[in-house]
Amino acid sequence: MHEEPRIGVYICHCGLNIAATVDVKEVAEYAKTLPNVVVARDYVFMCSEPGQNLIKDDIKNLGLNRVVVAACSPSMHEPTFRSAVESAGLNKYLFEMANIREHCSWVHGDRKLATEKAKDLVRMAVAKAALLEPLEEKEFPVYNSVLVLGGGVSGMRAALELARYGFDVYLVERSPTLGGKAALIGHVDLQTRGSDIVNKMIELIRRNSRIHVFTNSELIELKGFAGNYECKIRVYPRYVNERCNSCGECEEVCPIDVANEYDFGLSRRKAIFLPFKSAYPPYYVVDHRICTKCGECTRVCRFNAIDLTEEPKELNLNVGALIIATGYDAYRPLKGEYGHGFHNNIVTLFQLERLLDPEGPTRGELIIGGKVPRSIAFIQCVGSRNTTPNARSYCSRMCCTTAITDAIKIREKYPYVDVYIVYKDIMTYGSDESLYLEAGRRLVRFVKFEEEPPSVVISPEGIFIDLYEYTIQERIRIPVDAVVLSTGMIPRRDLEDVVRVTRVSIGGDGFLREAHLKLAPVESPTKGIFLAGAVTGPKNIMESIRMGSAAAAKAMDLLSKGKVVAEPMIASVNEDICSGCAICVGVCPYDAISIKLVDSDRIAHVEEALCMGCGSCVAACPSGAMQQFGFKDKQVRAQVLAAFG
Amino acid sequence: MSGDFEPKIVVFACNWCTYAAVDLAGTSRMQYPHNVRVIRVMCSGRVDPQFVLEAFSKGADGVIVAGCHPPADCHYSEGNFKAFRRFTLFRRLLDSLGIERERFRLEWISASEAGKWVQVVNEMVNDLKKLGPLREKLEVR
Amino acid sequence: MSGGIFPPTVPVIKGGKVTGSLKKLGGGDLFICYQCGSCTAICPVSEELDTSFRKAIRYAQLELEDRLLSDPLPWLCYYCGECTKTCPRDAKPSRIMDSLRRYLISKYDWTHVAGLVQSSKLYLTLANIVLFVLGLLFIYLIHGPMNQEKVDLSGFLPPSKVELMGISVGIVSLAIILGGLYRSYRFIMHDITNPARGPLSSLPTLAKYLLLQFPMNRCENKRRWIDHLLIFYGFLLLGMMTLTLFIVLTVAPNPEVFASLRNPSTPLGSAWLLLGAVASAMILYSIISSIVNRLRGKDIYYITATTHTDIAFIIVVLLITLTGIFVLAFRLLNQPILTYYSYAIHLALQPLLFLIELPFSKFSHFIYRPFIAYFALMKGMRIPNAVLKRGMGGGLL
Amino acid sequence: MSKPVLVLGGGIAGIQAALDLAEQGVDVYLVDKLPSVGGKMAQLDKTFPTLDCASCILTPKMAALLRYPNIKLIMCSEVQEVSGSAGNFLVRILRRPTYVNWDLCNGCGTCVEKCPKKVPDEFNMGLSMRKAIHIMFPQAVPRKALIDEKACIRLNPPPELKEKAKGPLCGICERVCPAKAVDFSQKPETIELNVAAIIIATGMELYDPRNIPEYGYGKYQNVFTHLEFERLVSATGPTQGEIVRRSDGRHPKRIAWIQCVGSRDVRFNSYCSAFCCMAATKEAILAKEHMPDVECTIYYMDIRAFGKGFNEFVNRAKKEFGIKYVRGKVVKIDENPSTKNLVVTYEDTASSYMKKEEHDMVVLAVAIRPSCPPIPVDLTADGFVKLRDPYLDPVSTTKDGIFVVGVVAGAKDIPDSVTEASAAAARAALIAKGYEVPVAVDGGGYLA
Repeated sequence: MHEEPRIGVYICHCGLNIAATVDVKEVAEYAKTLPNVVVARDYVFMCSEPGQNLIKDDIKNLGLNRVVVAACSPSMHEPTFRSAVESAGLNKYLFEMANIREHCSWVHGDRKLATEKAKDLVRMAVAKAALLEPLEEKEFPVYNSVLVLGGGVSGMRAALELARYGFDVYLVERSPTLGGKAALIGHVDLQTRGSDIVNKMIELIRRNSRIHVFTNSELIELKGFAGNYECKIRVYPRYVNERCNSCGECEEVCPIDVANEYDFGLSRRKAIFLPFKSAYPPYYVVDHRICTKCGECTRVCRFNAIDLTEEPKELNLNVGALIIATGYDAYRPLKGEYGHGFHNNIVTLFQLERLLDPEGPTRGELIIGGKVPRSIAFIQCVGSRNTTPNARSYCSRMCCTTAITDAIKIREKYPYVDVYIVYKDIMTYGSDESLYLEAGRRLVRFVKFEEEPPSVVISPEGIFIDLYEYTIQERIRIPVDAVVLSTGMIPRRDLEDVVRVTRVSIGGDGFLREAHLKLAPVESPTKGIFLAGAVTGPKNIMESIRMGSAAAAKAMDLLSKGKVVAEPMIASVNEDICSGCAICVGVCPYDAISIKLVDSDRIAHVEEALCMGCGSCVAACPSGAMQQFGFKDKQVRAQVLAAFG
Repeated sequence: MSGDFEPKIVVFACNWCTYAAVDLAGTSRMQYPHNVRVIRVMCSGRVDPQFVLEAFSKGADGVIVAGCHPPADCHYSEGNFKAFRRFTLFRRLLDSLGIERERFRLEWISASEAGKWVQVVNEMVNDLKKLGPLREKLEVR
Repeated sequence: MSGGIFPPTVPVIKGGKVTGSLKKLGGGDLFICYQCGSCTAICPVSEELDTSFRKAIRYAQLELEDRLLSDPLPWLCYYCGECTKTCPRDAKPSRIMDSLRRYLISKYDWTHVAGLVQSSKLYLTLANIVLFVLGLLFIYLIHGPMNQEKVDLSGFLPPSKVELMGISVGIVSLAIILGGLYRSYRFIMHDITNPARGPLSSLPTLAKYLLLQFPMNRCENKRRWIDHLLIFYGFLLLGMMTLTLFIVLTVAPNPEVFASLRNPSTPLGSAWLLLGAVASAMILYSIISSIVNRLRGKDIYYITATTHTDIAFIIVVLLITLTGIFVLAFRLLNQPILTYYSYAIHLALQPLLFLIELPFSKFSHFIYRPFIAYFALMKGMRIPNAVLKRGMGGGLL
Repeated sequence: MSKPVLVLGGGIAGIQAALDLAEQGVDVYLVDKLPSVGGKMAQLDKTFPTLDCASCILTPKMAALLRYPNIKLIMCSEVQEVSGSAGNFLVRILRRPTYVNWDLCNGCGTCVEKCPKKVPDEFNMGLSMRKAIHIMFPQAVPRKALIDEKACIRLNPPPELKEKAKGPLCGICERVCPAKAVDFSQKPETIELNVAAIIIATGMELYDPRNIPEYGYGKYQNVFTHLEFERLVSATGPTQGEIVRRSDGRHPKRIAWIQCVGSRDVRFNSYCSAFCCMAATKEAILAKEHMPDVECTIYYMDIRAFGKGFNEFVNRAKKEFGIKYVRGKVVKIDENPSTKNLVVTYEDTASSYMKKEEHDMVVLAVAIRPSCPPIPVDLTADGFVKLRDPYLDPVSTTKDGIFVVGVVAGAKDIPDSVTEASAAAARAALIAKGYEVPVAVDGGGYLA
């Protein structure tokens, strides 16, 4: 198939690093005797400029078509020599390296044996080189647009960044409004309210022509590969159009009444409603899941803004990358967990946030059970850190800071209210520690428990928190008027939908798994799909926003060059042999392999842009139809055989 | 066994962890027996049991397949698991071929574990010296 | 998990009673404490205790009043200030201990005056002024002829009448103190049926704490200890002298002894004079040294501890001693009028000492500290300088 | 056309930022005051909570820097002055002499072998010796030799030798170097750079535990810092992973980790250093893996296990490895002069007793301090670089075109630093590629 190999072998002295223990001259002489070897030279530093020139000249003058360099580790200089070979007009994959420094001269004292081993290593390299084939790096054009899944702070942040970089952004939000959970947080820090941040972002998005917002929508299909995704989104009808001026008359007549999830159940809402004051798009929406189409609203609406005949729309989008920023769910305690559901004065942290929000159901007044409580206690780690049998094992990261911030705010506004924080460990990491100190100054009372969680006792005399106080080794009882359960974050219930469509993987804690926990926190294992915000695990608002920016940046890395380059040493199928057994499909960690029908034969097909070149499928293939460029069976086998003279 | 018998060992090292460890052993100038010949593959998951058999039949006295530590280290997220599954089965096969299990090792050596690499090689060489050449064995049968 | 049977728990007091008063008493940084235990760990006496200072602070944070009342701990702290130097949150634990002591005094005191004077400058000043004025008034009412030629104190103020005043003041003062001591005993022993140690076997410790002013002896700066000793013995001496006078006047009337005591020219008189001089010198010295130390502000104690009660105490004692000296001086210089006036003031100041300082304020420490240490020992707790086997009685409260 | 971007600091954050920029086709100057990139992470053994080794995941990134022709590494250099504004900064950088011509040096290390002068090795926190001419560490990038002028016999001859010597001393390295790269004539040079944007990633330095005399660091031999312990336990470290005492080289039987040394303490630094709890947990686990019979105790006040998988990690440490967590702040360490063992004094807040516990080795979780370069940006009260608006403009300093990432903007762990790095890179790239500098709209937000 390919022309007679003409191999040049170059032995590096690497100063004395190799030459001291390996007789390079002898090795070079030996190399000359090997099959297909046209020339063999040795030089003090092959990696140096003159060294590289030796190679280039020989390629030109002696018409070499394979090059072997015996020197240091390929991780060190393979790229160097590849580019040298390339600059001499040879395909850079027709190069092989023998590691006779790290693997030989540096680890063996005996000159004779080291030299012998060096010869073996060179022989193995030459054997493989003879079978090398030119590879070209396939390039694919990319779409200059990104799909951002989730309209919370991290999603909006990502969208804003991408738009700034000049990409078209499709911001797809499942709920009827942008803003996500952050919009519902009363106090993000002592100065900032969640809605402040959200409103500013929404304002920017509204003004931005490159960002296309789809609320009430979800991703239902994703095809293709990094840079070239085809996705389908379904847009559910709002039934209310922009003619709506939020007069709210429809709301009054609507017969359907449910708990308002935008107040975490603190208030009720109708089937037609406005999620919250600063919602975007800024008009009413009909909850298509519960609306009975009774038509009351259409009758009262004076702007005939309501049209109950609308149908769900599906539209196809072509995007280069996908950012998943679908966020989290607030942990909902079981009925009876810490007395939750047994008493109106027991609320969750998220409900408290609504209470403290000037736009919340109580206009920011701390009114629980009809009046301002004289004493209120936060119970930390509710649903987190294995405190209770059904609690998650992880720490939810934001509850401590949020609770303390709220405590300070409460003490500021109602100095006569006793505030207790019942905690396990206070997680005010980094500079948030200052909040902890401030809480002390504000006379917030901290109570520590350890293994045994506190119990909330509801009796005719009132609510009590009974616990074993760790630092005084005593059982104590705190009578309180209200209890706040500092509930943590859990993976979204509908995360499976996202996973099913995008094939990203879920980690042990139920959140999405990143490509690398430490060094690739915003990349999913799948090239071209990025993760932002609490979808990978609990984050506070600031961290989520940063992740949004980072995910956008990663998408930019991928798309900014206008093309994606596929890893050349990838798997490929010999369609003549492939039996379509599909073993490889299951083996591939990147879903790069699929079975397709070629004139009614089932045949494995490798999506070149998706393949990362691990070779698992090759090893798994029973028929040998699957091969990996650069590591074909015959090439590796050649090395094995050559290992013994 | 003849004392001067020098076993031949073929090593399939994954590019990301073990090969780097072997490099590190070099840069840290550790000394170990010369009997090993390292073949670089991208991932331990790429190693086809056939290679191992081939190595044995063509004169290797021992074979090492080495990759990244499970669970987290694998560059391809799960290649090392595949290798693990594959070669636990493969071991059984060796018995039926009359090849001692000591002649084949599946090792996890991370890029920083140059020390472990050296130790593995030493152990292997000693074991093989005890066992003697594989060739003779096979020919005896 | 909620509801259910739950073993009897210590109720946590609502409304911040304890912490409210502690704030007034100078323990304002109470809540900054994040319970790391540095104070206990660094404290020179903790090794000899069954409990920890940090714990007392938590009791206060959590309003566990009865825990505080039954805890002698604050009295075993002698304000060396190590904890305040070590506290990572700058919560000034020693200051909190000090405020706890004041709080406890106010709780021991059955007249509830202590709380007022301790927590408010105004009340303290008022109380002092009122008493002083009353004293003067009384003296004005009882005073006799003022002999211009020669000093005649007995003439000016008939000793019998002065006695009357002295006795009444003494009785009231004693009543308050004893009441306070009794209550403190009840508080500390409330959960103990039979003491771990007999009153007698514990006496040595009481003596150590009372007569040697333990555990002050451990202060790095020994001056504070010496000051305490001096002032204590100074007043003790004066007390003795007053008692003697009382005896020779009323109990076993002996005019000539009395006369000779009053007359410096007699050997007995000069000795008496010398005695008085020594006593006042001791008091004067300790007071001045404490002033100097406060002004110098070297020792952490003097930097952080000073409150209005300290200042009042210093002023009162200083005035009393000085006027006492004046009386003596003017008498020797034979300045009748001046003598009379300074004597009057001197006497009028006494109630301040015996009706405010002694029962309610600074001076009461001298009484409470030793006795509460004594009670603690009887309770079976380990306290500094009185090592007791652990585990005895309520030893491990 | 695009203007270059300056990345200050070659730690993991700086590396990530540089790689991202290069990936986007922007020219990058990566400046670090040390001879190699890698930063603090290069000194770590393993990373929590996955326990995968730091160098395995870091060194490929370091090597990758060399693959990009548009990344220029400027080592041994520090910023002196920054002027100009977004899109057009003028930066003056001072480069210390290495006395080795790095264009010729290929890191063969022959000179290092032959050099006669030994001094403590900073990379190993002084736990081992290195030569006067040295390569920072085996996987250093760039892998070049340099001469420590203070240690070098030639450059800084000891007086007694100087007298009798006629002509220059030593100079062995110069003779043995096969590449003829050694050059004693090098002088400090000032480099002027014109860059479009600056990314500050200068990271942290450790708070000097000597400021807390109670802990006796520097006085007692067996008191270590986190980073020293990392080197000890590291397979590439001075002891190949043998955990030994400084005093007698024996394996410790009881090791104590003391948390919040200089952090969460208004006397020193009131902030929390964020990663120490997990670092201690990890090190305790590593110690257990190295020496199963070792007794590990961690003295803490709050276990800050807030990150992904952290709490699970701590649970593992407790259950699987039987590591002891004691709640109580250690106030002082005393040395037993005969055994060189260390007695820590603390209150066990779980029993309210003051206790003294003896250990063979103590590791201090020393606080971090931001190491801010001399650049005109606002700092927070704690000395960290101030963010313009953490919510609407996450990685921008108070000065347009200057971005900040990593620990220098606040204590955080590796993933958070990496995240910020990518974000900042993209921002800087924009400016570099000549998009007009974004204009602020109400509330610090920015229009795309």
